[in-house]
Amino acid sequence: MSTHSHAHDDHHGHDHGDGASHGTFNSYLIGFILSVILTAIPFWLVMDGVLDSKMATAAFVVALGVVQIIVHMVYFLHMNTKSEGGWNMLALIFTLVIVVIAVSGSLWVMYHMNINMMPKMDHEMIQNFG
Amino acid sequence: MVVCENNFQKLTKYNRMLSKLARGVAIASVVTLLAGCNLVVMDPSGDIASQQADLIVVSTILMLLIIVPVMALVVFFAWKYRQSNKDAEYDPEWHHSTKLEIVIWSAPLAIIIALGAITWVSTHTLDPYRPLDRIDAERPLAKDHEPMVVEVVSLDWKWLFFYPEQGIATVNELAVPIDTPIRFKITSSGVMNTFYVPAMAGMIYSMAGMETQLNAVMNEEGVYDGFSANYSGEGFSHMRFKLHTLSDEGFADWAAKVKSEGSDLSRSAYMELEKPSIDEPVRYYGDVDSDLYAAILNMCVDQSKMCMNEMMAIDENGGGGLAGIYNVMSLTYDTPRERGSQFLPSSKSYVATLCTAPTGGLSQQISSIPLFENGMADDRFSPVPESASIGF
Amino acid sequence: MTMANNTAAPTEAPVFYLKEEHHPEQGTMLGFWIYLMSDCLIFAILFATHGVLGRNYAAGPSPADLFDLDLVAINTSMLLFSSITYGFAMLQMAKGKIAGTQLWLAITGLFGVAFVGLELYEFHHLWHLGATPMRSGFLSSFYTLVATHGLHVSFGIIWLVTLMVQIGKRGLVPENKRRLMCLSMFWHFLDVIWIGVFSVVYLLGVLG
Amino acid sequence: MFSNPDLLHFIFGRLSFDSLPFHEPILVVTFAAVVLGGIVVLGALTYFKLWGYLWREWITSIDHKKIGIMYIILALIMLLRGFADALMMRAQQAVSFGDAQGFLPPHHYDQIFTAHGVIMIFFVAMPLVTGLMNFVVPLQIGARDVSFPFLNNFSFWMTACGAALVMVSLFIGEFAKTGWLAFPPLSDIVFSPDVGVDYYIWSLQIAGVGTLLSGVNLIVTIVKMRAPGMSMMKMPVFTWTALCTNVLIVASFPVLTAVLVLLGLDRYVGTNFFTNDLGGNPMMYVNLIWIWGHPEVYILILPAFGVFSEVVSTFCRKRLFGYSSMVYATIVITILSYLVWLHHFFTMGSGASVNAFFGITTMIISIPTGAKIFNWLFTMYKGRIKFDVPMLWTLGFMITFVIGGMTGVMLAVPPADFVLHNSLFLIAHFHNVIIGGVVFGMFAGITYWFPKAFGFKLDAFWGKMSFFFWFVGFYFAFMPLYVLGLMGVTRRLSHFDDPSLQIWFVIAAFGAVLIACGIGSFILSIVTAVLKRDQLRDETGDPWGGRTLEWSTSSPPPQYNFAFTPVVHDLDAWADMKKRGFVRPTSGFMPIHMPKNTGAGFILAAISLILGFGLVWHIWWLVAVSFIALLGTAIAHTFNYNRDYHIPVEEVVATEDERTALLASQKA
Repeated sequence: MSTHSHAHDDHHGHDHGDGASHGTFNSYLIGFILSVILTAIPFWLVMDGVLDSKMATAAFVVALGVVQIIVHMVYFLHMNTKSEGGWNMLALIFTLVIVVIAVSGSLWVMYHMNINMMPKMDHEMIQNFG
Repeated sequence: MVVCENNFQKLTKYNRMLSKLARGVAIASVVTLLAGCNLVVMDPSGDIASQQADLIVVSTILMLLIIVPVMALVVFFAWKYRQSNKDAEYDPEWHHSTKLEIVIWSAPLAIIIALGAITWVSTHTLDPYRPLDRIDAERPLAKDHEPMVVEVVSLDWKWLFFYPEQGIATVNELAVPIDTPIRFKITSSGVMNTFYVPAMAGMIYSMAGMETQLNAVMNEEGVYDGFSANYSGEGFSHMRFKLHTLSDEGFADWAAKVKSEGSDLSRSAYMELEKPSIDEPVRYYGDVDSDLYAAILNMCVDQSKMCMNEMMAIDENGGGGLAGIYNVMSLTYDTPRERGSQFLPSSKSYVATLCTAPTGGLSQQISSIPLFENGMADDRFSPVPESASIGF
Repeated sequence: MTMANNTAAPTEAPVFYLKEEHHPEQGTMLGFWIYLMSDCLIFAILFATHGVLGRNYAAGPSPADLFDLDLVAINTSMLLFSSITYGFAMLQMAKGKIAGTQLWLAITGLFGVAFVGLELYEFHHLWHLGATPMRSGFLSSFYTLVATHGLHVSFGIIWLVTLMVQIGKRGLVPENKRRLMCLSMFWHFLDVIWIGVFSVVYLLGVLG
Repeated sequence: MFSNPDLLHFIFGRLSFDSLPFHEPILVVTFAAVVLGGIVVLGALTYFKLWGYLWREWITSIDHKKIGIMYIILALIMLLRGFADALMMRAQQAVSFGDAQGFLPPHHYDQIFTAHGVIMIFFVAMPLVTGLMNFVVPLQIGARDVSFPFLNNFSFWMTACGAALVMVSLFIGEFAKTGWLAFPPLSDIVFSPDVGVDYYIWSLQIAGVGTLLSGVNLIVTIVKMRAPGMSMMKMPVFTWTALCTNVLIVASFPVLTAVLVLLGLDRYVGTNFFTNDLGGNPMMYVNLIWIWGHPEVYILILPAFGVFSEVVSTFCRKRLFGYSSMVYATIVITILSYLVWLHHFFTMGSGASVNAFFGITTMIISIPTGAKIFNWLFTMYKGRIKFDVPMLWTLGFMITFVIGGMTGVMLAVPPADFVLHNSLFLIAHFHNVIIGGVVFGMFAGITYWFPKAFGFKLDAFWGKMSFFFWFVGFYFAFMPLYVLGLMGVTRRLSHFDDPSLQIWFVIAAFGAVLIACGIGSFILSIVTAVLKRDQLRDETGDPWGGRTLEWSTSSPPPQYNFAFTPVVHDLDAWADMKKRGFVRPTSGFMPIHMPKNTGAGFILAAISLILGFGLVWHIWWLVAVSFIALLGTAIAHTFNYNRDYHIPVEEVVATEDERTALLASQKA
């Protein structure tokens, strides 16, 4: 590594150390095709009402969403355990843990509060509006 | 403590407390010093609060098991290994000891396991929603007993108590018979407060459109302080009331007095009462609109507003549809101005009631209501165009 | 006392400093990734809020009354196309081709503009129906979540245009390459968020 | 023209002559004093021609050491404001009994306790912590600056402008009257239509940007810029705690940003997130803000733990006991701090199982914390303890903090919390941990690293006075509050009916006066030190016999920190170097690559301040103009590619030769 022969910009001249891969044409294409498929299926499930059970449809939508997120992470964001010495992955995992805690915790806490505190609707009322 | 000697009337309690604290020898001396000072939290008159006070004592003792040695060691090590003490051993490289590490992790762990177990059990037994199973330590209650109900509303900045069984209501004065389990149902007219009588049981939030509950019992006759423990604005410091605990006959007399001396509490009287005011005197109501508490809870005292439970039932069934969009009205009364603000809020709206009795399906009802003719619609919205459809 | 306390010098004196200039690793990519993780938490909170308030229709319209999934599908495809076109821009950049990079960036930007435009059209339509964010808790959380994503895309477009100007002025210098890589992460990160939005807000919403 | 109300409203928004608090004599006097003081300072700056110096050397500086010092100066200034609020509260509560209403009406008192909380947490504790980390971390890891020096400057100015917006609220309009977390519905537009909550929202948003970016910056610095050989498990404990703190900042401040945005939308747009009507849910705000709020507590306390670890091993002249268990305890606390937030609202009415779960997770945190206390304790064991001022603070902390820890665990038992929540017991508890932990820790840290920053020690006599005043004052001020809490007295009251309580409040007020003496003594210790700086001078660079890398360079360190990047072989790198005969290099210097100063951060932050002011007062043209200016300046800044330079070798040689001569004269 030269030190001060080419003064200003040399410091930034070693991007190879960043460990960020740029992917290849094929990897982008695979990612794109996968994500089109993974987008199309849930839309189709919901718009055409393919499944009888709402729960099953919802479960599929969520599961496919998660798979698609992973596809994007791998093919577009080039996530792997090695980039930035593993720190990217560590940051991602930590964030996911916090996200899961915050989202599921909020839903859990708020569900209990609502159950405990919201004014009671008697069944008759629900039926009336049903 | 010289400062507390004016509290002679509490001496009887002081003695009772001493016997109670015989278990907690470790802190008894400190507490004795302070006991003359009406530590109402540690020396309450209701069974729930007594159990809570016991819990404070137990957890304190458990933790002192580790805190006291630590504090003593800090002082001892600081003294022993001071620079000038050349006799003390000096080992600058000593920095690890597996045995010690095990002790310093496991000792707190053991205490937390004990405390955690106590916490799990006591949190469930002292849950404010849980019906009582005893009047005090000696007197258990039958499983199917019906508690007396008192409905509590926190207003700006006063307390309103309904006694549905007696058909009376009071402002800033609460009375209950002793040794009778009571279920407080608590809501608020606007901002959050907490309903708290330290001598009786813990506190719980009061929130608008929601109902919290507190099951409690008082075991001694007397007059106790109650107040809001959650800051709620300008008049918060004066949001206090007295709790009178009476014998059964005394309570009956009191209720009769309220009934005869009190005025009417109709919806309109409530709307007047609801306006912010500070340091409100005690008031009695002998004739109370029986729907009023439910209307306050569901935020529909103003009869043009849709009640919360009705709204939630509609939401449960998928909402009010596109037509429901326009079923809103501007707020007719103006809380900010009453609060002495120099600015007006941006126009606030609320959901209007569905006037007809619910007979058919919701869509029918909505289409049958002349929303726009009777001036209920907010004029910010134009009526639904004939062709209003969602297609793009 | 400070320096020469070598009473017990070990057999081999260790090296205590570097003779040559030390270049610590570039931290920009990691720093930007960490920023994105914090942004992810903002979205997590908005999702949580939507999860809690998303069924509070206040006797107003529900997702099934309002959302047009065809439009959302078109919108989603805009974002997906922009993903792969950004990928192509990065491939061009890796080869050092300025014109190719600029071209693919421009296409990406156009897809981005189409996405934001469609979203604004949807908002305008809903607003015109009277389904404003003021109408109910559900609508408040819907507009906020979707518009926050849209705002991010809009800033991404501004950034993209700025970068195109900078590449035009200076070419693919290391700074610009690094910025392109940051924007790439930003852009693909927004895709990931959008997957959450269309799955949870639109599809599960319409499902009821 | 001026009679046209529409035009006036367009120009000034809701700002009017009535917004100026002429009816509050306290504020008028304060304002006069501030103006006079300001004129004196500005005049002095002009007279001594210091403007250029300030601009070049400080305002635009990207040197992490100067930024760290500026953070701490900001914190100390804001401490005076926050403490003035505290004194007024203590005075009001000591006199306002029965018929006496005290000197503060609720309108004023409610702003004071809100401002006290906001200022002390966001603009005293946070800048102290960030400032200390900024100054120390790069030195401790052998780096020349942080990863993103420009961002560092920008972060500082955003924090400072957030603080400035709070200060503006003192004289123009009013501050929030909602308590420091501004719970809706009270903070909603219906119940708080005035500008107070808007000042609250925008000052925290502006400062929050700064905090978040400085968090990102320091994480990357620690991850990427450690000296060769310094593996993660060879990092000094303070750097470890700084890393965990910044992880917490990055993973929690976005939550605050998001929740304040939602509250802002409720107030500005009329959405229904936290309203009572139309499907809003105020409990969600409480839930969300505590998801930020609890980690925030650990953001403050972890760096203090780091300081104590450094101080205790230095002044016991001994390796820290149980380094790895210290590190694991810190990591465990970092994760666990996200699992306990509900303990702040047990009494809101979630069921027993939810409450019990969060109560127990809260208690679990006390296990790693307890392990840390033991580690410090056993570091003292077999040590040679010097009772310098930093060590006094540490001992005071160890005694005081365990009490706060104990009362904290008591509050974590949900049924006990049902009687103690929102009481003065709670107030006593968190002041117990914040003063006994954070404040003592920061004072220990400032005293410890002051000679590194300025080249001379603080005056020890006034330092000790400060410690004893604070220590004793704390017990006088807060032990009565524990008692009052057990007597069923609630927080935030401006008036009491029961005269038997008064004596306790008088004792507490006396304690506050003692603490005031402590603050005064601390200022005196700085003033005296400046006057006696020649006697207190540290020419070795290592005045305490330190163990970590920052003590290997000169005091104050040169701009580039280290002429040669150090190579680390052992946990206590500098102690190891001293032991194994490190000889300081005196030749072979090279030019050093450094970042350039820039004014962009200051300008961006100043525009943000104007933007915030416009938003508070609904001056929409100002909002639009300043927003466009903000965007434009940010974009323009990215066109500056010329951000670094090399310090010429002659300059490095001159600096290092000077030090060589100084060290030689010392030895002679």
